[in-house]
Amino acid sequence: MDQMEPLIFEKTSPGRRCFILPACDVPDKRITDLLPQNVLRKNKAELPEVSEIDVVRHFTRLSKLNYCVDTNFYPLGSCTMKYNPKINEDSARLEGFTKLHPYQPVDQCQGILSLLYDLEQILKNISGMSAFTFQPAAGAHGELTGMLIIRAYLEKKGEKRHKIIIPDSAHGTNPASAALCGYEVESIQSNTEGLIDIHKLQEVFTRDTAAIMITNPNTLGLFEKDILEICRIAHDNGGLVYCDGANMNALLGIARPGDMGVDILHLNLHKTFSTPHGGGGPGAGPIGVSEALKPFLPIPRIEMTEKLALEEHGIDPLIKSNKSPYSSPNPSDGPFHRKYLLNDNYPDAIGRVRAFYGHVGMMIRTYTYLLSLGKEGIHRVGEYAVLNANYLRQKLEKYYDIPYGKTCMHEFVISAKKQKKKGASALDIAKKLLDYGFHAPTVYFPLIVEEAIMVEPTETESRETLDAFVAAMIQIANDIEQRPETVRNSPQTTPINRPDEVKAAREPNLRWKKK
Amino acid sequence: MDQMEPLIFEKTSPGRRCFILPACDVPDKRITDLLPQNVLRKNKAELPEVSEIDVVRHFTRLSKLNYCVDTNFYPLGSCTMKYNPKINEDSARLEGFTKLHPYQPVDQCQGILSLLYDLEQILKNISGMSAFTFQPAAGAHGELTGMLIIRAYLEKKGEKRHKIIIPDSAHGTNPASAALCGYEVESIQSNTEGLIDIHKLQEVFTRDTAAIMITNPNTLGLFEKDILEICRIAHDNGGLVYCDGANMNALLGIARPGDMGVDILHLNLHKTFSTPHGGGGPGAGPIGVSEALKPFLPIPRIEMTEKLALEEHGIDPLIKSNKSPYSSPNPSDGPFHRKYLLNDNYPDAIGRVRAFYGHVGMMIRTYTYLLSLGKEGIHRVGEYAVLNANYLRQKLEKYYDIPYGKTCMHEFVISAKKQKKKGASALDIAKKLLDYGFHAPTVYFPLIVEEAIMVEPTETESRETLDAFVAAMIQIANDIEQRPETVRNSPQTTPINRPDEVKAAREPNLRWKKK
Amino acid sequence: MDYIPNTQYDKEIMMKEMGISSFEALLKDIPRTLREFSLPLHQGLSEPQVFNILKNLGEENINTNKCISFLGAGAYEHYIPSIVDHLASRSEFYTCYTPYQPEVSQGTLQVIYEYQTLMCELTGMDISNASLYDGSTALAEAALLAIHLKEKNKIICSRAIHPEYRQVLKTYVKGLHTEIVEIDVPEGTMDMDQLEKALDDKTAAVLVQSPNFFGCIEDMEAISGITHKYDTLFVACVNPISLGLLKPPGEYSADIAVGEAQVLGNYLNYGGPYLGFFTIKKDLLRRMPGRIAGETVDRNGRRCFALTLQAREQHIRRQKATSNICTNQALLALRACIYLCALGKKGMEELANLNIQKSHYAYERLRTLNNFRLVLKKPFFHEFVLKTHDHIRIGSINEYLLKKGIIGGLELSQWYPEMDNCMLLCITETKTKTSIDRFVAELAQISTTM
Amino acid sequence: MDYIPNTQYDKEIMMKEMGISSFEALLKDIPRTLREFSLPLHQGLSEPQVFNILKNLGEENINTNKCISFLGAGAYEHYIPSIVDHLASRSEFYTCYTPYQPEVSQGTLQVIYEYQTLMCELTGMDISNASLYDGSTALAEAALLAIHLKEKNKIICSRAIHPEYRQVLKTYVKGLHTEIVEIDVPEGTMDMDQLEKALDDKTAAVLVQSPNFFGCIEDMEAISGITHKYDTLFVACVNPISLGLLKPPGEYSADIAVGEAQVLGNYLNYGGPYLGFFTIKKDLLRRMPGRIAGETVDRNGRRCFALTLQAREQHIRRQKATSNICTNQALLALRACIYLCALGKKGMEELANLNIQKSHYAYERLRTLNNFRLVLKKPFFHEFVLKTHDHIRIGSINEYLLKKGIIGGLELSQWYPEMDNCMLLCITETKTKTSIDRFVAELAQISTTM
Ligand SMILES: Cc1ncc(COP(=O)(O)O)c(C=O)c1O
Ligand SMILES: Cc1ncc(COP(=O)(O)O)c(C=O)c1O
Repeated sequence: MDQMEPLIFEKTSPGRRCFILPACDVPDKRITDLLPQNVLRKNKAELPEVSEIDVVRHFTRLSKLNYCVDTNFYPLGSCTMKYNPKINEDSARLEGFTKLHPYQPVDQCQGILSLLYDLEQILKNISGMSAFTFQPAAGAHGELTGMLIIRAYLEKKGEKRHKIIIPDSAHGTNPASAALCGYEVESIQSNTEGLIDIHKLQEVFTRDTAAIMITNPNTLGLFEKDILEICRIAHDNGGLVYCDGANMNALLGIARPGDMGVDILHLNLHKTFSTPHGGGGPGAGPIGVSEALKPFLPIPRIEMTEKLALEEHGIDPLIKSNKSPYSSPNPSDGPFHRKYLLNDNYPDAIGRVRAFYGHVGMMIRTYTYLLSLGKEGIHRVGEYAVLNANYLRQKLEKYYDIPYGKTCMHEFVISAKKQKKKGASALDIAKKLLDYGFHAPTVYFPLIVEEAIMVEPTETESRETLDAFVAAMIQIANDIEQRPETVRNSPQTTPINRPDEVKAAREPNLRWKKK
Repeated sequence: MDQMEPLIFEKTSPGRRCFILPACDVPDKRITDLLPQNVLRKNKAELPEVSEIDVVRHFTRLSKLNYCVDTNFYPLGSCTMKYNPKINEDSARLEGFTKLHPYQPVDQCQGILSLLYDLEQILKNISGMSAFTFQPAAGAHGELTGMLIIRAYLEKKGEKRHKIIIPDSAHGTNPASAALCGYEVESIQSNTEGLIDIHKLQEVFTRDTAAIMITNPNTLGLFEKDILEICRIAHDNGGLVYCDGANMNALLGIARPGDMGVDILHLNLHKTFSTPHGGGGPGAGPIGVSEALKPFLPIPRIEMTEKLALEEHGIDPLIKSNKSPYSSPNPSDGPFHRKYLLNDNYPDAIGRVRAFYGHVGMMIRTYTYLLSLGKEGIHRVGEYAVLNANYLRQKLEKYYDIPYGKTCMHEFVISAKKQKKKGASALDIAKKLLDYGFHAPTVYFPLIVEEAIMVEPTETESRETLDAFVAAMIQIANDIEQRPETVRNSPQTTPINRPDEVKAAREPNLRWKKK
Repeated sequence: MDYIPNTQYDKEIMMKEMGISSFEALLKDIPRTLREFSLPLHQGLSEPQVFNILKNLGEENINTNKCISFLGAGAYEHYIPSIVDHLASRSEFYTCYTPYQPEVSQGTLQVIYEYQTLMCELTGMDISNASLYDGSTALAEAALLAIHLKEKNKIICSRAIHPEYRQVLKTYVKGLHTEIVEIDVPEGTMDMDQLEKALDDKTAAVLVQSPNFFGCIEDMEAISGITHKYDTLFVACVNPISLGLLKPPGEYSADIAVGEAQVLGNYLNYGGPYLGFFTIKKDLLRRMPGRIAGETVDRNGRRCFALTLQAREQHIRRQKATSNICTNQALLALRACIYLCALGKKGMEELANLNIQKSHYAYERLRTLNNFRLVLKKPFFHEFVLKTHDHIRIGSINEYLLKKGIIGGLELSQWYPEMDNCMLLCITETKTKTSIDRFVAELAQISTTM
Repeated sequence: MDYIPNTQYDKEIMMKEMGISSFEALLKDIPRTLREFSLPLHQGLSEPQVFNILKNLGEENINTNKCISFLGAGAYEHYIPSIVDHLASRSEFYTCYTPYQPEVSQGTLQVIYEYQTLMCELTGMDISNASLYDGSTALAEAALLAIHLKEKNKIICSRAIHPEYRQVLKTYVKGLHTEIVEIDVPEGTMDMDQLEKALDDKTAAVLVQSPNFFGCIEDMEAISGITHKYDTLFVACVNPISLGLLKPPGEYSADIAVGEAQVLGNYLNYGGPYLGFFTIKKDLLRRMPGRIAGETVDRNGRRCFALTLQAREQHIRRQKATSNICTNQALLALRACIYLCALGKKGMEELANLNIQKSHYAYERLRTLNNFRLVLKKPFFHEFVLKTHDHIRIGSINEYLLKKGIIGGLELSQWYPEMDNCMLLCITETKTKTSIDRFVAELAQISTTM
């Protein structure tokens, strides 16, 4: 039913129009009377000439070539592809937010500022960190921001340290972010359990080490059981602990990085906090820091003129008055009873990591999500995420080799080594899953597992869906025993199969050109 | 990629919840303290127990099993499946309209009332009729309303007439509507040109005839060239002329039924005026009448306290002030400078044909559409609708038999008699088109054409799309020459093919039941 | 902006290929005189201009979101889950045609089949159709069905049926020489003696609404019993929301159950489009008006769905059809289907309960006011009638309330002259305790000030 | 409401099958001490309650729809065609993951490829990536590219580059021992002599924005010429809307062209998410940060699309990657792609013209006011600087305007102390003549009253 679609450029026809602008209602002068010839373009941009029905059909058809959360399950390890609540979209699309200009005076923006302020309070509670910034645009951006804070903190102490320690199981953005900030990266090998080797860490965490970047639970889905020891080692050596919080879903309501001794944590709102992935973005990577690092957070910071302790609250009356539960303890207070502002005045701040205040649209979705969840919801998310992962793990370990751990947190990693020998690689298994109507898991990551297949179900999948996925995986295991070529030749049911990536890289064709 | 989907009832699991209502904030009494036991239901309704992700995936997957205007061309004769502008949807979804209660006092509803009033002015202009009612919910409902008006008008004149004349080429709703109103239907055979036979009409249009129901252009896509004569005959015999305006698209800006002598006309907003079909509805079938029939229109009528002649207007200043061009000639006037009201006080009115005021949501879309089109747009719609139809007609007549007419208006009718003999019927051709990625045309209607295939392109399809459709039709013609069985066995690319309709009717299974 | 892709350039190419020099050549059948008219219309507008006009028109109305509204009377405000809009806005659902080509319409067809099942479960009836225009025309179609089936031309209906529904009924049966007898509702519900007297062998059907127009719950069991002493159909007009807890028509053996399903996930929309549902006992199947979807198998034996029993319909039967309906309310039925899945078994029960609890809370609070009286008798669902002290006009009360951001109840005297100074109030789950208390407080104000 | 389908019942079944009696058994690796904490959080809320809160928060802001706004300065108000929202709201686009599985992601991949093509056409550059976070980080990435490519650590940039962009640049190069030299902009555009003096063999890149922060159009041709006398990259930061008429970076041989593409069909959103675009000359391809989609063929030789040249990226190269970016702004790039198709060749030209015509009309009207001065020199695009008479504070002017439903311009002294009493005004196609005239009239008022 769904065929490939021509390029929009192949549908262009001279004179076709789609969106028509209102006519010019001021005297329409000759352009050269207003601007000198030499600032005008010589050649017109060859943009499409198409009608509205062309555009609508083109993108509607293209959309049908995509797999998405709204159609089925994504067992994508490390990506936390949970359901994206529709109400979050409604909130973010409210005109009161979408049509706000970032430079409107704060008096005109008290609603959004109080939302951001409240969101910071909630995230502090969930994570155990002391303060958050919402500037980072994604996880990797949060990592960079974290590295810059570490550097600033150490320099303030008059220390020049050059090294960041990163486990070999870490995500690629970790070393990339450290390097981007001018640090040398020292990779530390995981031990036989797939965890950080304390003794090795003792050795390598020298006085020249600025910090260790951990991921907890790590990318094998294992909780670093020596986490307290790890933090102690870092701190005893005058260093810091950065925690990649991309895997926070497993910890919601279960444990808090702040309590572990983590100094900096980034959160992926587009993972743990249900904002949609949008085909690759936008996400958001707010970072939380310990008390000591607060002064170094990027500017501006959102503040309230009146300090507010969460404990004080009676929340239920607020809900009834449709007031945000954190801003206005007393419903009789008007919206402006507390004044929110943007504060630039932090001499030790690292500066800005982007223009304006960050991905506000994602914050609105996250806030909506967290208002819905509430305390019990947050506990249940962590619990059912871990439950679902272990359920899958147990059902699959009879058929696939799972090298590390007996239980897991939010995800686990299969090694298809065995299957590879029989003629079907991790990639082949991934592709075959597409034929069975599922998205593929993450493959070949983490790098420490040969033929890695990384599976994360999240809490939003039902038992029935998990069972169906297990059935497909078992079917594939059998296929590999009996007819591995059917797995190697998959997928057969998709609009295309196995693009030639070598050709794509060798003869790059990165834009359409008129023949 | 798109597989069939289980029923939602097959996904139910005890205790699953989707939408959660706010907790009860008034004292929650035992229900039997408020209501007697005997008014309460004994057995619970077995509704699904599913979660939000289940519901979202279920309906998203179901949607993918549908063909629609936004994905491709519908050559559906008599249905005018034109593109449905998105801006129309935005207008109809504005809270200022969706959250209006029909019994709010008119003072609270001046915006919508002025919209409806203006829309009536525009439709009067386009059609040449003297007044419109928006109550009819669809074309057939408009026909019924029309029949009731005819009856009331004649009875007022003290005449009892029993007969309605309807051409054999008419749509099924015409005789059904006439019968519903207690009239006998006399069918009149079309002449060899596919038009109404004047001489026959002379004979049959007796003093006992209440009216003739014509469709102009008729369902063969032909303009009734003797229309003036037809109306004269009816009127000379004290009868009336009802015009089924489902085919109005061909006449936009080209000719006006009111000028032809038509007494009653219904319009299908879901055809000519671009409101979406919604998989079968809602539509809207407003009817326009001549001056003499005004008193009989259903109540309530929307009126303005101050008469308004369109000629007076300077429109452009209004646009700038974002005011509706018909209500407020003077931008300085506030919205309420003219007062709109609902008038029930029409003693001769036929009464009501539905509760409240009709499909207001469809009126809003139509009004948006007509504001966009404007005068030139309306002319162009008729022109390009006729152009597209004749273009297709000419390209196809070399391959298919088109029994009536040399040219056509908005549509034309093929007879697949020839192909039938070679082993593929109109139905087979229709199904084969599905394999070529097109929707099927209307088949086996009108009844006067054997193996009828009725094609209407509308003005919103491009030359390229028409050419692609022609190519598919030619391919099918060739398929029938060479391998008719491939046409008989189509479709092969759809999720299912050729449901067993006999079984469906013989062993009706009209609802799911727990096994 | 006219949404026409073809340009002047395309037009010329097409005319060249067609071998015509002027477009007029295609219009030769149209008498010259008909071609000469002027269209005194506005200039076409761009999208931003059009949308500005529409937004302003929308804002010139006072919508129920800006105020607290206590209006009901056949059109009701209920929470609509976000997913209803999201899913129903998929263009595969709203820009597709009637599913006459089942191979490319299984989505719509399965939705209709599921909708039919859900309506049967709610009403306890055997069979549902795919929808009719609205509650009023559904009721009228029920009467027509009875008249034709029983070949009798007397219809009995309660005066507590929605007044506009009765107007529609009268309009529909014009030309069928049918007598309509209305039964009085002294204390808000049907006068049984009058009913017994009115019933006879010439009666095709008895039509009753419950909860009725005043919100009162009728004794449907009793009425059904009395009706069925004759060869007469019992037609129940019900509110689907109430069926989360109230006895469904199937349990008091109604022959036909109809009603307005706007309440199931559809907006007020100033009165339309709405959703008429029509459900019946098995034996009436061949008389059912409107479309029906059924399960069957395709050529490869796969389960699938298709429109069925079309021999009843106008495009096959023409003047002998069971009804003239063609286009129906498919998209609103889809919304109802999504809505019922979203609320689910437990949710619909909780919803009915919330409506009852809140309306009864309001009722009790209002009872304490002097200057106001609650005139009709219980039991009621989520509406009831409030009578003011004679010298206070409903109109002026509502004007006062509007200033306080409250849209008051519906004045009844327009339809029930004997009920002057009465307003019909509706309290659904959308009214918080706070807003009910505010409403009561304002009325208390009035009783003292006016 | 927590969106978790599994119930307690499911949980028990699953635990049974797993042979564990308590959920805690799965958490044994977590030190006890970490399990003891309290979450002082609110109760979970239902959808209607949550949405009410959010609506109220939204309404506590004064949005640019309620007022006429003249704010620009890097975030711009433009008409957004209705179809952009409709198409970008298809869940296949917004709930799908990064297209690492091309077989089930051709939609997203083709969109990226089309977006890359459109950006190349608009900028006149050879290659575009799939997006970066925003304009400011795109500019910073350009500087980093130059620093690493040229192995030089001096960056020259105009002081008329958006102040926050320059702050981001400074933050990004911390730790790379890089010197940033800012060139003055005496009359609103770059001081050429200063530039010539500053340029040397140690300069990795010259960064210039045009139209710059003040709206002035820089002489990019000249600057490019001067820059290329050295082995130095010329980086242009441009506004895509302006490129409908203004000379594109490709025509003055910029090496890298970056900028903020929020203007292409994306909302203001109080500052984010926005869309950074990054386009380059061919020879820089292997240095390009971020994802790129390319055309290739599948096993059956069918044309298809896939992410390519991933050897540059962090998940392959780790610390040696060209950038650390992973998640980008795909959905906003989709919107930009739809937007550019909707406006098309002619539309983008008309749009640029409208912006120029209206801003120049406003400029001419304002020129007539005494008490105000237009301080910088032409040519400009759709922004310019208005200086008030010394004793009138910008703040108080904006307060006055707000009362009249107008959001005034941006005060510049916070970033440019020398420019006290100056406001930056922006006039896009969304401002009608009427609203411009009203604005001018109000300012006239002020000049007399204050
Ligand atoms: C473990 C881990 N760390 C970091 C990242 C990077 O986050 P982002 O893609 O939002 O930059 C990801 C996700 O891709 C991840 O899975
Ligand atoms: C010619 C004609 N008349 C009448 C109708 C009936 O209109 P509706 O389906 O809106 O009741 C139609 C459409 O189905 C039609 O094509």
